[in-house]
Amino acid sequence: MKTTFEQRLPKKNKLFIPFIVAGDPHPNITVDLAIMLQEAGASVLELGIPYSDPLADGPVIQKAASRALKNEVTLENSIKLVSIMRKKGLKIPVIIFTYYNPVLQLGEDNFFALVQQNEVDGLLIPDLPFEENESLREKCQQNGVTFISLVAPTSTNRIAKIATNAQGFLYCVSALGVTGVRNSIHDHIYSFLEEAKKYSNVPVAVGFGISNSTQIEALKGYCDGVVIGSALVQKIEELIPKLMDEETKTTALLNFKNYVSSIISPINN
Amino acid sequence: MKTTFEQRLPKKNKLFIPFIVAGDPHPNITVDLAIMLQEAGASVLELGIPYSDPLADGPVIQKAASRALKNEVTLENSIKLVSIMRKKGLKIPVIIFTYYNPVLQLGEDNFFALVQQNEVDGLLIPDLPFEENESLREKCQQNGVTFISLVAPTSTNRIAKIATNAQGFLYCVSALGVTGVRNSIHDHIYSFLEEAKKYSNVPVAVGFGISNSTQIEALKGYCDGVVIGSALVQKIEELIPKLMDEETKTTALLNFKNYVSSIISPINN
Amino acid sequence: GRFGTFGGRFVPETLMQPLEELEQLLCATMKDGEFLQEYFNVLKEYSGRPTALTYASNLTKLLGGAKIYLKREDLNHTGAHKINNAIGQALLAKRMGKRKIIAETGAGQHGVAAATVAARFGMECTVFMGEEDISRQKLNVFRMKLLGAEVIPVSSGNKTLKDATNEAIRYWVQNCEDHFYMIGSVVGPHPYPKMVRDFQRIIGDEARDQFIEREGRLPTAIVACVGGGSNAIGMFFPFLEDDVQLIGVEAAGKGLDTDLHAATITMGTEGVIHGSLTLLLQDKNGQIIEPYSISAGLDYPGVGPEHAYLASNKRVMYKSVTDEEAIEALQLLSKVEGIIPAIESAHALAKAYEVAKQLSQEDSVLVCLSGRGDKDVHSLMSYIEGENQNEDNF
Amino acid sequence: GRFGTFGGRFVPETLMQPLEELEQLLCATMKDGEFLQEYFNVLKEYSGRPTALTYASNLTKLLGGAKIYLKREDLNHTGAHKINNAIGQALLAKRMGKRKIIAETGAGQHGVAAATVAARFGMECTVFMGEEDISRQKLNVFRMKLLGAEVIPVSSGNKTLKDATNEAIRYWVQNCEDHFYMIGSVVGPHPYPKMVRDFQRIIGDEARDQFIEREGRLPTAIVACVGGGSNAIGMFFPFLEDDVQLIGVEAAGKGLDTDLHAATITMGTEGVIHGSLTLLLQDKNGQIIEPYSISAGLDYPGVGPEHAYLASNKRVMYKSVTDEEAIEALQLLSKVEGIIPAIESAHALAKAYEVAKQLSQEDSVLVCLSGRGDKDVHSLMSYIEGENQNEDNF
Repeated sequence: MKTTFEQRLPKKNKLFIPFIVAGDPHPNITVDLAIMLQEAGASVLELGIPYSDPLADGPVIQKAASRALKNEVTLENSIKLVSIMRKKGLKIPVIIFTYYNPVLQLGEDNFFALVQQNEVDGLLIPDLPFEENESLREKCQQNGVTFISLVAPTSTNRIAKIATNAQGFLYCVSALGVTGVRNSIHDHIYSFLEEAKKYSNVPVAVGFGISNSTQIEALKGYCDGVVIGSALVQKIEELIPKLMDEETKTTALLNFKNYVSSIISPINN
Repeated sequence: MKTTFEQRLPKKNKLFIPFIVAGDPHPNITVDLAIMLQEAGASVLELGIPYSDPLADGPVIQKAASRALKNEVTLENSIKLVSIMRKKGLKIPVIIFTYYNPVLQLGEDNFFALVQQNEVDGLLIPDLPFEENESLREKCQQNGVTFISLVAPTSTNRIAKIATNAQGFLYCVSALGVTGVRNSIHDHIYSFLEEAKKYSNVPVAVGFGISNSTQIEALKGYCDGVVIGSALVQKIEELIPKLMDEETKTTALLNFKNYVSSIISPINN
Repeated sequence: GRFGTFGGRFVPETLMQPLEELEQLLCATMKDGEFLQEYFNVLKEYSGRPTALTYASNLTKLLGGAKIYLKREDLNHTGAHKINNAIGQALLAKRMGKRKIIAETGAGQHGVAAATVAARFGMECTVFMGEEDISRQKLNVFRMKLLGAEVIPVSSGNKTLKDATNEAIRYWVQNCEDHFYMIGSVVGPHPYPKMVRDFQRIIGDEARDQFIEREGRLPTAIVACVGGGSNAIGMFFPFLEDDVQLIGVEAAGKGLDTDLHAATITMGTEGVIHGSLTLLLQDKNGQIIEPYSISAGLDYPGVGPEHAYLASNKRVMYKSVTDEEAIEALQLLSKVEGIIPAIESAHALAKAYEVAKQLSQEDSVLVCLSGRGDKDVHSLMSYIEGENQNEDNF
Repeated sequence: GRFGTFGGRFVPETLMQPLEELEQLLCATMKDGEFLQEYFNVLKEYSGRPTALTYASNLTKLLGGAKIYLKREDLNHTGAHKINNAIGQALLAKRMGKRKIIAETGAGQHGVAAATVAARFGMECTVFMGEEDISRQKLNVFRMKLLGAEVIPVSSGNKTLKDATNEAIRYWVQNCEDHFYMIGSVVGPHPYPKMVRDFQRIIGDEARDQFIEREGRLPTAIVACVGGGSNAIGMFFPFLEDDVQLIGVEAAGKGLDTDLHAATITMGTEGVIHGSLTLLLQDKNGQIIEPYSISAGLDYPGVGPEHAYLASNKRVMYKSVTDEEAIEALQLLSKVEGIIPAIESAHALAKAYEVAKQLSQEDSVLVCLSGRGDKDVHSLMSYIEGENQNEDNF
């Protein structure tokens, strides 16, 4: 039986996987942004849950999370946003990107019930590495939820076990460090990606620090997709005044969509 | 051969030994004050040399010393003041009251030369106790200078050796502590004075804390004289503005003399 | 990597390999006689160990109950138990060939300890410190700089210890290949809580020998303060199998009935913080709550996972003490024993007084005096003089 | 009561009997095994002795000359060697049945030590401190009060240490029957210089044993700073008969060619201060001159009479070091060894570096690190940040 992730995944040569923070700058706008991303060609949406102590995130996403937390955004109401997105026409798979603690506090049963009620397809927990996620991975499987795994350049002899167990797509962290825009991509990324592809049964996507089309051009021959987060969140931050004003909102959303399209143009060529 | 101290000492039943600080408030006035003290019935003058670190003095004399030091008063020019006093008619013995360090810096030879040139009769060094003063006592003897010794209530088994070696008069410290006005005199002063008299071949004078006629009345039966310092220095401090003004100086000096006479009246009765 | 259900390694994948390497090295190293010899030598010849065990005779007489003994971690180089761990980790980093140290600090105590050992072992040291803490602790910032460390201001979150730790971990993720992260307490992902405990157990090992030498038996009770909990674990660990009552003391701040406390075990719930599953102060959505205590060393929203475990199996009793009680305890020790303890340690003292009074003169209470109070004199002055306004007789 | 021609008892007659009693008691007590046992016990169990002997390996390598060893008096309870003496005198006062302690203090170090032992031995403590120093050292004043001492502001003279000492002596004259005067250095009337030396020689005794154990022989040179000179005498005394070069370091302040220094032995002349014949800074009329040093513990116009003697017979060489040189030495030790020394001790270090550089690698230099620098961090910050204004890289 196919997972909802597989069912909803568009047939594309290369995956474009954008990340935005739920509730930044406002829950309603997150819905609009999701639609824009789908229109710009997104294959999967990573919906980030704002957290007080986001260990894996750089300053751009930290700031976005702070903004969202001021809007009283929680894991629960973030998941519920997905329902609204679906109603507005979002077809692509949605992955909930959350730190482990909010899931723990919500409770796994509540979590899976909400995920199913709201048509969420997958789960990514950046601070729940392979050794800590076995039980949750199993529950995901039982609940038809795709559990996304990460490998990092430091994973070395861990790559095999993580990649062979990967579902949905394998998230390859392109560089050491937290999320954020970077100017250059380290050379050894290529051998790392090859290693990941060797073991993975699912598409291999690269993330962390990808912010422009030049980078994508350089990487696309070595991977099956790219994850773009901070660059988008940064753009959203710049657009906040316009997004929050009913009069300029439509233009701002279009501006966002055009920006996204321009970055990812190499993917579609 | 009689010492100059003995030669100059007036024949009196009880000795009145006042203490003033050289150069407080001004060297010229010190000379005038000395004459006043003689007129009021002083038997011996203790002339205090101002010092930066007067260990045995209370706040009244410390302040007087500070005032005098601002007038650049030194051991040398203090001794020279005695000459001037003599010219102005001072007949009574003069004791230089100084801490040891100024004597040491001046040099003993210089010191004795100055003492003889300026008709000084004695020396009292409050921080040069018996065990430390043997050599200086001898030199005093050779130079005809009377070395005044002190005994204190804590001297106990030291009283005998100090008292038997006393010259001029034996200075009995009436109370523990530094110089200064005190309200009451401790009871055991009487047995202490008796002990001192037992060993002393010279008059026994009481000092430290004597400031009024009541105290003198109470003590006079037990001693041969009294030393009065802080009370006089305090009075001088009060009179400074008047003493320093040529117009009021004479009145102030008379005021001082009357004050002294009133305190020591029991001695003369 | 667990203490019961607590502990673990809740960190980004990037750190898993470095943590595994560290764990393997640690495993080998803690059995390596040469390494241990060097560690003990540095403790002795550099930090001045063994620290004294002081019988608080006046206090004992005054309270009228059990004998009170103080394990004097305040006599260590840099003034607290923190240096034991910093020395251990620095030696380990040296073994790993890493010459760059990352550390987080709240009030600056661990930062100073890390900067100190970095200087001593010829390493570079980068200390993350919240902007709020930097402005409150200028002297410690200066001290770290004097020791050659770089102090990085952290402006995220509440700009205090929790955020400095987040930022240190992020920096570590980015630089884990050549940097060693020197955590200051028994917190963080496995093997940190175990490693820091193993470097702090010297407190309890020494105290146990000293106590037996002096009293011919074990103490009735042992009391230590708990923030992250490194001095407490260090003191308790060698006594876990003994018939000795163990009491950890948390900061109750302005009171457990207010929001202003740091009583993680008493009031917290299970969750993940800084890479470890433990008890912590959080809201129902799992967002971490900023704790409060007058003691900068105790206002941490989490607690070492081993403490969470020892609380769950009831081997250690965890109590709490308010700011006010701690300051009173500090004043009493200063006045009757001539020892000004750190405000952290004063929390342990306050509870120890209470325990001692309830015991008999045959009993004895051992207190971990984790640090000296010099660092706190300034804030004490504000607190006490603010409180007494026109009184002069505190 | 003399060291050569120096020393003696230049005090008011009132104090002679108490001083004689003290001398007799001291004579008997220092041979009394029970007393000594108690003294050593308190040093061990309360103050944490023996203090460490630290090999400054990085410094040695950097300077390229003799091995440098540090005797770590900074690790004592209250942070300096002062406590050794305070403990000894408190035990002596206890023997004499005196429960009231008088002490003078400059920056507050000896005041804190005196207040500390008074608290520990259940005594009352009155500390005399110049008004000027009180306003500069608020934290130490607070610390003394916290320890239960009464701090009496002294407004005479320049309102600093010299005047506080005068006032303490005056108070003692008045209260000598039931008060014990606890002098903080090897100064004052006999038997104080000898007594304080005997209570400080533990520094040298320990260092000698430790050094021989580590190096199998004696050091080539020993360096210590000299204000009143108690840490230096304590360190030197057990080596006086040995073939070891001994170097005392005075504070040259802004330079010996200015009026702003405290180099008593180098620049002073014979005279009497605080009851003792010694070398001191005075004008030609014998009025004492206020000294200057950045280090509050070294700016004393006199020096212990035994130092004057050891200078006169050339057994010890006395040198001087400026504020600037001391601060540089302090910064270097902090940066390469992770030890922030007191500014006083930094004077000894500056000279030790120089000496070590001139010696070979076969030689070794032992430095008395008399105290820790925590107390100085504030003034260092002003000094260094004032100096570097716009530079960030001190």
